[in-house]
Amino acid sequence: MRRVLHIGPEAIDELALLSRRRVSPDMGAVVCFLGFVRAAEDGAPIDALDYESFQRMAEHQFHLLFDKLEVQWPVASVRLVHRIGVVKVNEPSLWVEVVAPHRAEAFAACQWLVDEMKRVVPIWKKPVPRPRAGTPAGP
Amino acid sequence: MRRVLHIGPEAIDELALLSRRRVSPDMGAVVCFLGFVRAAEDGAPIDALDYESFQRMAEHQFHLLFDKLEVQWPVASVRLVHRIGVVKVNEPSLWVEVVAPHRAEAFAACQWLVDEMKRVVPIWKKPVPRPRAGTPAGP
Amino acid sequence: MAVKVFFYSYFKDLTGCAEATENLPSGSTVSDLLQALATRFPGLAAAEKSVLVAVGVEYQDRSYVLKEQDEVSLFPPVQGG
Amino acid sequence: MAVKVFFYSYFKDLTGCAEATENLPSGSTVSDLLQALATRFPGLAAAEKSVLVAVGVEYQDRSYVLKEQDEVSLFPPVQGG
Repeated sequence: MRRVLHIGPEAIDELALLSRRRVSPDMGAVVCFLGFVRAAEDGAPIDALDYESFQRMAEHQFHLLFDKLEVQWPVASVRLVHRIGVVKVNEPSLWVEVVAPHRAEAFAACQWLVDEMKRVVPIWKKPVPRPRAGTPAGP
Repeated sequence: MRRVLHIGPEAIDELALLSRRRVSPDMGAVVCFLGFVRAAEDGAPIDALDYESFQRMAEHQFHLLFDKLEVQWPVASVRLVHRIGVVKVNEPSLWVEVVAPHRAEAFAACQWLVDEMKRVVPIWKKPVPRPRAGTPAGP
Repeated sequence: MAVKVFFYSYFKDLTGCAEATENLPSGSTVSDLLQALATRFPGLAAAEKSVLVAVGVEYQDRSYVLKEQDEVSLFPPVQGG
Repeated sequence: MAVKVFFYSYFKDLTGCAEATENLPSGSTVSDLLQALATRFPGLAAAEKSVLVAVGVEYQDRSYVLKEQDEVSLFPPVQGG
């Protein structure tokens, strides 16, 4: 299984990622997931999320997930990019692509990977609040 | 819900489709699916699949599915392109994109749409066999 | 009444044509139409169980009562994607 | 033995630092470490139930017996994506 993993502060360059996609002729399905920063976090408007990672462990935990994924589904390729640092509202923080022979396994593997990532990969986010208009800055 | 549907013979232009993606700031998840023509159909090597559609009914049935999708999940946008005519091995015949607030509904809606499409939308495929090397052409 | 019938996918090969017109007594159902077509196109009779039927752009079952001007489409299970 | 401890996410705010060293009797467990840290960093004590613990790059539970040179990381539930 091809594995591409990147955790870094650069904006996610979807076009560059697409240009490096490899689908062999026996593969029938590609599923991509993008996670975008939403305008509200826990009901409060935000400007951005500030992501922090424990980089070495995050990479290790991602590779453990890739190991498990490979055992469960006949996936030919998994590529995952997680942006860290400040990611503005309406920008993607996560991009995942799974290539498999059939759609059922591509969907299942991609969704499982995102679910598990949110359970075990040491990355955290901190809301960057949106200053309320007309509210003076605090003391 | 935004709906974009195209059933036609043109090659699927993924970059052009991406450039027209719209994700509002309250949307957190985008799921894309691509279906590729595989090198073998029912165990026999092929060069391509030749897709035929009953165009007017296919469009109507897709819109019925979009109606049902919209009732089941809070999806902001669904875009679907199905190529018809001859689609070579290793080229995509189907592209689907779903934009939703959260990933669970984006995955569920996208997978449901592809599953249902394969059940009700009048499109058919005919294998274009790969000539066996050294085998003379038939009478 | 005259009912127009369209064939798709390999049903065109089974019948040798893409469309046909069948004259039926008024009140005839899709089932009656299929019986009449089976006589005219024996190749179609073998596939009858898997035939999907649409009138206009909607699926209909075999008990649907046909009306003058109905456009009936017959096709095998769909295979998009 | 000296055990190095790293804090992530808001645990850095609770403790006021990104890392610390704790001296423990040999044979001490993660649980012993957490107790010692709770005394030193009262802010951390309140969060104790939700603390995730890694030694090196692997998750470990509270019964893990610490070794000299172990690098322990403490952090709240992860929130990637």
